[in-house]
Amino acid sequence: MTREKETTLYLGPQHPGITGNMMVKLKVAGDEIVKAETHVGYLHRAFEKLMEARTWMQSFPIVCRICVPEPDPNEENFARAVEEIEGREVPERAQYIRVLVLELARLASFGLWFGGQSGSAGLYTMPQWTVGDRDYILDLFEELTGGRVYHMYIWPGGVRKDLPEGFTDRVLKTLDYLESRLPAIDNLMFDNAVFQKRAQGVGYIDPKMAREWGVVGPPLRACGFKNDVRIDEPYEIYDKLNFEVPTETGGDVWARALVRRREYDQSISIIRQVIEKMPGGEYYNKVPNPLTWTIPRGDAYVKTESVRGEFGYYVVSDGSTKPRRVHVRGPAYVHAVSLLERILVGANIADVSFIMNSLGTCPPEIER
Amino acid sequence: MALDLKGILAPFTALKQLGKPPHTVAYPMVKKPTAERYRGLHYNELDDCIGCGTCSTICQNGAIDMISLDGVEGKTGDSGLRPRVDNGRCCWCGLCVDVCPTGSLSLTQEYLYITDDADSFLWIPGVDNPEGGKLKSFYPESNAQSLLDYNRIPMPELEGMERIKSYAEVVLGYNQEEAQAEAERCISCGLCVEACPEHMHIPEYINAISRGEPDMALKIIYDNNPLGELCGKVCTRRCEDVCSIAVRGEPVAIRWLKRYATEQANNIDIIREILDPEILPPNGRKVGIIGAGPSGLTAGYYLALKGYDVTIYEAKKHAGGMTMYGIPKYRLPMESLQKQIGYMESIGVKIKFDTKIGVDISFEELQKEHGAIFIGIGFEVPYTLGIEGEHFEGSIQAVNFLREVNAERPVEIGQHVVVIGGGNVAIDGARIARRFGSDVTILYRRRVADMPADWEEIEGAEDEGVKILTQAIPLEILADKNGKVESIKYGMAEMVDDGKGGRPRPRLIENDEHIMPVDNIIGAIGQEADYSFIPENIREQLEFSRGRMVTGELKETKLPWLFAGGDIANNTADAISAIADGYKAVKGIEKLFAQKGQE
Amino acid sequence: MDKLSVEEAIQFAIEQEIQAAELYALLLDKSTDPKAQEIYTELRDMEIVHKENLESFDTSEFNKRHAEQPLLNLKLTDYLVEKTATENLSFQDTLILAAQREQKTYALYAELAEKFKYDEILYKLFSLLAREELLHKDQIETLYDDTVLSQN
Amino acid sequence: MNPNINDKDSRKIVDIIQSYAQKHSLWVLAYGTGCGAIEIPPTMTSRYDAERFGITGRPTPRMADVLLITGYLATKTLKRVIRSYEQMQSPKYVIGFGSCTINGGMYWDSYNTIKSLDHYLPVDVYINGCMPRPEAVISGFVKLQEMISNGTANGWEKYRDNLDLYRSQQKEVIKNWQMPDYNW
Repeated sequence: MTREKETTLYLGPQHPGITGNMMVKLKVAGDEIVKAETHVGYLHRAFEKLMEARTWMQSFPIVCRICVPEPDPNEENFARAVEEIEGREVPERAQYIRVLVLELARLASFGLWFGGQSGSAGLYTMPQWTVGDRDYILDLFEELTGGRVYHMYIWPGGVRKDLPEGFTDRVLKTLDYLESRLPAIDNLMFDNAVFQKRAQGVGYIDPKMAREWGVVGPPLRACGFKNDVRIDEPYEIYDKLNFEVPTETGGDVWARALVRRREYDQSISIIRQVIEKMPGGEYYNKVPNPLTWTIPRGDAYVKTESVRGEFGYYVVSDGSTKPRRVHVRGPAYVHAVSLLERILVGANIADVSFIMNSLGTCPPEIER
Repeated sequence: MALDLKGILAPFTALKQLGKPPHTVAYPMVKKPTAERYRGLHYNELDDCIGCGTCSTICQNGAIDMISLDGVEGKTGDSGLRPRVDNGRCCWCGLCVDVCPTGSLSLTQEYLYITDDADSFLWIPGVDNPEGGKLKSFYPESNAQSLLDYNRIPMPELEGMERIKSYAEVVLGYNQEEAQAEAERCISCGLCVEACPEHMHIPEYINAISRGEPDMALKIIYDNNPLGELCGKVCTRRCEDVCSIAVRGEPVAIRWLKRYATEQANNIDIIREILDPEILPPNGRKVGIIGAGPSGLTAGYYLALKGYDVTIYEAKKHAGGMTMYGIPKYRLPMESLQKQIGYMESIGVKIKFDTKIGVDISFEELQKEHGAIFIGIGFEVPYTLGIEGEHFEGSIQAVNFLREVNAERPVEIGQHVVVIGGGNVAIDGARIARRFGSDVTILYRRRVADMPADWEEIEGAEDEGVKILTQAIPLEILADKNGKVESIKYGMAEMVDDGKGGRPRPRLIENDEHIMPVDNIIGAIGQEADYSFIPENIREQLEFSRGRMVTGELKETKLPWLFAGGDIANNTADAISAIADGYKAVKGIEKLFAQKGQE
Repeated sequence: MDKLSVEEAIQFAIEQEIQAAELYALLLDKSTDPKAQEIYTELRDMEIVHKENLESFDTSEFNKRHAEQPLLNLKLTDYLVEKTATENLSFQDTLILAAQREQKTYALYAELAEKFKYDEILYKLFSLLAREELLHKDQIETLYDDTVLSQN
Repeated sequence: MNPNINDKDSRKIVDIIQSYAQKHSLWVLAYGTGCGAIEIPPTMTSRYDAERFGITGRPTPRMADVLLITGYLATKTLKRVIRSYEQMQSPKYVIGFGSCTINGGMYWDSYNTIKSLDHYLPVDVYINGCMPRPEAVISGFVKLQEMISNGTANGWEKYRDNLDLYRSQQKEVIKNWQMPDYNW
């Protein structure tokens, strides 16, 4: 085979296949990618710096903006970090509500992922279904928190408002509906030979490499590792729930898709358990006056399992009314900057957005 | 060739969708209502809003500024400003709603605001959506949902029946933890500063306390009030009346916090060490002050700091005026007052005790000796009840009664005592009488809500077992054949509105008279000043109105060298107003000397 | 005084006012208390204004003047000890004295109104004057309520 | 095109027909510039189905009529947005999404975002919200349609006429200006 002439190709930032506002600079020989270079910085808003100029309570509405498709782990993480430094107790009911919100957010985020993954393979029916159905979850969020996308609901000390009357019944009804849609989704996507063929063997991550590169979340579990923050270091009330962590060994896009598909089932089961076990009582352990609220000197690192993997917040307090430093560790930074460059080598141009979707790339969270 | 039956029939499965309700929201033909909690555009109940600006402070986007609106007037406890939201900044987080102390601000279910003009996104809630109140969606349904703390840290006090056994101070004071927790409730809106006659820097010293810096707080307090500890114990605290937290809860305990800060310095040396006052070298200007009450002491202190040669002439044995002789020791202990006055003397204020003007030294002499004179004599002469039988033995005046008790002179008082009046003096009289073991009843012409006395004082009196009989008008004092008070006749009153918006006035109901057996009657209906020490020729040049001297902005009278302050020159007659007068007079006196120097 | 013309009645009222004004002027002269002096000055000026009003009184405007103004009638004078006009009255006593004087004048006019009940115009005139006095008494009583009884 | 398109009397019948056609096929450039982009998929898919209005996404600027600025713009993105906008064919429209495009929004004190979009690009319609709901997005498009039919959506003409001004303001924030000239 003669080596074809190498061309440079810029994919993004304005490209319908790229999952957000970022760019991949490709060196291609024919259709095959020889070298990939990711360019980020299109969405940098300086969150970590902005929070240094905001009080603890003022920082709370801003953190959810870090990751747009799934804001709630950010809120939960920030709140938990603050609570850990301050030593503030969170009522049990609040913890249950938090898990309910986190898992609903996971379902909503999966809805987008289904659409994106199959959309990038040319299955345009899928986004019409799953993104449309995701809206029913957003309706639930709107009812619970007052916001559709940015909820600003989980805050230090608990949650902002109690569940509205009859809310859990409506959650269960929505879950039933979402479950009833799964056979059709399986039929179109997972049992679809075209999709299977398209996904198998693409974007392969070696298990050894996955460990070394710090891959987290579904991509890691698709390499055969049973790692999930919810099991490894249970937070909130995850240790009281009964659920499985699905793993695959393929390490490719197909394995990652299967892991996500099975996690979807697990999330539905978790929400059902949470609703069943939901205790009564307080939902909020009131914080002092937000204008003068100081957190004792100290630091905390807390983690959450978000839909794309482990999310971490490192918060430092110098004893004043404002955070001294907030550092966010998101999965997309590992997946979409360095890892993507590596696994794109050898793939086809058409695979770029396919692989990006399977890694759960979220550019706003890379940049912050 | 096999017929592909499945292939032919499968498309027809779509028909089963026919009966289902549509999944698509046919917006804008069908408008799906937003959730009951939806966080949309702002709405503000303009009448409930007090313009405290807390929403503006909390907004991390700088989206809210406070502007004045037509038709919204500033008044006590209302800055007259209203929030304006920049919808080009707002992130709909609703923190502003959660910290609104009045609950007037809310978010609505309305969210549409589409225009081609980027400059039109300034939104005055309540003005731009007057009907928004019907669509209110995001608002704290209860105080518990608000971010603010509406409950005061309770002040530890002696138990009611324990108190009447001695003159020990009733209020025990916050410890550091309690003070910090209470100080943290403050939202620094500053409405209190406006309400305080002396405009003390209230949010600043409260913030210092919440940071755990009582020394800093003391410095801030002494910046314009040299009797901070006195105010911390007995101030009428109009600041707390307008506290924005008080709209829905208990006001921040501003007075107790001041008390906490000032009590940390428990002797004169420590006060001097903390304050480290800068005393200017003597400038040779002499100022005479008549009366060592709060106004005179304040004027004297700040003048002395500025290098003036200040002498205060006090007719009695101790300084403090009505705060010394009129306020019971269980509210303001002697040591506390002595400490504050001792500190003033230590920085150079001279006080001449037992020196009565017109007796020990003539007014003319005083005038000759000093470049300026400040009169702060207070209201010491009580008004009489003006009813029959007042001259009988056993009918006394609260002011005299308190003075005798505070001077530790022997006083005798009977088993059944009636106190007439509803001011702080009456309550003090009643509570002191309780400490003599008497049964005390307060007769008051109006209702408890109309009482000018501090509500905490009224509650304290009730805790100590003082009975309060309201809407009762004393008509006549009856005596036995020895001329000793035997009983009091009183009639009941109905409350009538004077049509001018003032407090309702009591009107006697005919033929509804009662008689109560009593051993002592203590009158406390009000006091006036005694101006007889001022020579006739000077008095004629002064202006009086309703028993008070008319003074200007800087407490100057018609005579350029004469200043007046305290009860005789303001309508509020409390310690903090007196201090404010003294502080203003300092400026007036400085101005006077500056003008003199120019001539 | 069995028969009286309207003019004579007005003249009678004017004399009452003059007497009052003279009394207050005298007391003002003798008083040394600046607070009482202030009240005397006010009362004297008030009586003089009343006198002038009566002098220009036009019987044709009669009905117009009879405007209703609500009376408070706090009845303070009913139970306060009666004061006599002596030299050095205090501020408080001055007010009581004035209120009681108004009360007495009111009683006088009320009696006259009753007496001339048969003459419609005279009856109306005296009723009006009585009412006026009552209004003045109200004013003084309110002042007393505000100043002396500020804490009761 | 008639330069006086906003002068209603002088609009030719051709323009009216043209604007009628335009307003019913608003093709949107699929460029999710900021977090508001998350509400675009629900708007475009089955639940709110913006295709009912002829609104649909297009992959390249040359095919698109409408540029959605979905929220904050980092200065680095601004450069790409300007390039994309200049590549679009006239008539073209810009819709500003949410608070960030109006006056900086949440990121009003951030060093890396622009605060007022209309300093750099001619914005035809602003939609309020952080972020706007799909209903608000549709209302924004409806407003744009109205403006097209009465000839007031002429931001692209404003841009052409005041190119120097826009360019100078753009260059204030974009320091390394290495772009081909805007070629009409």
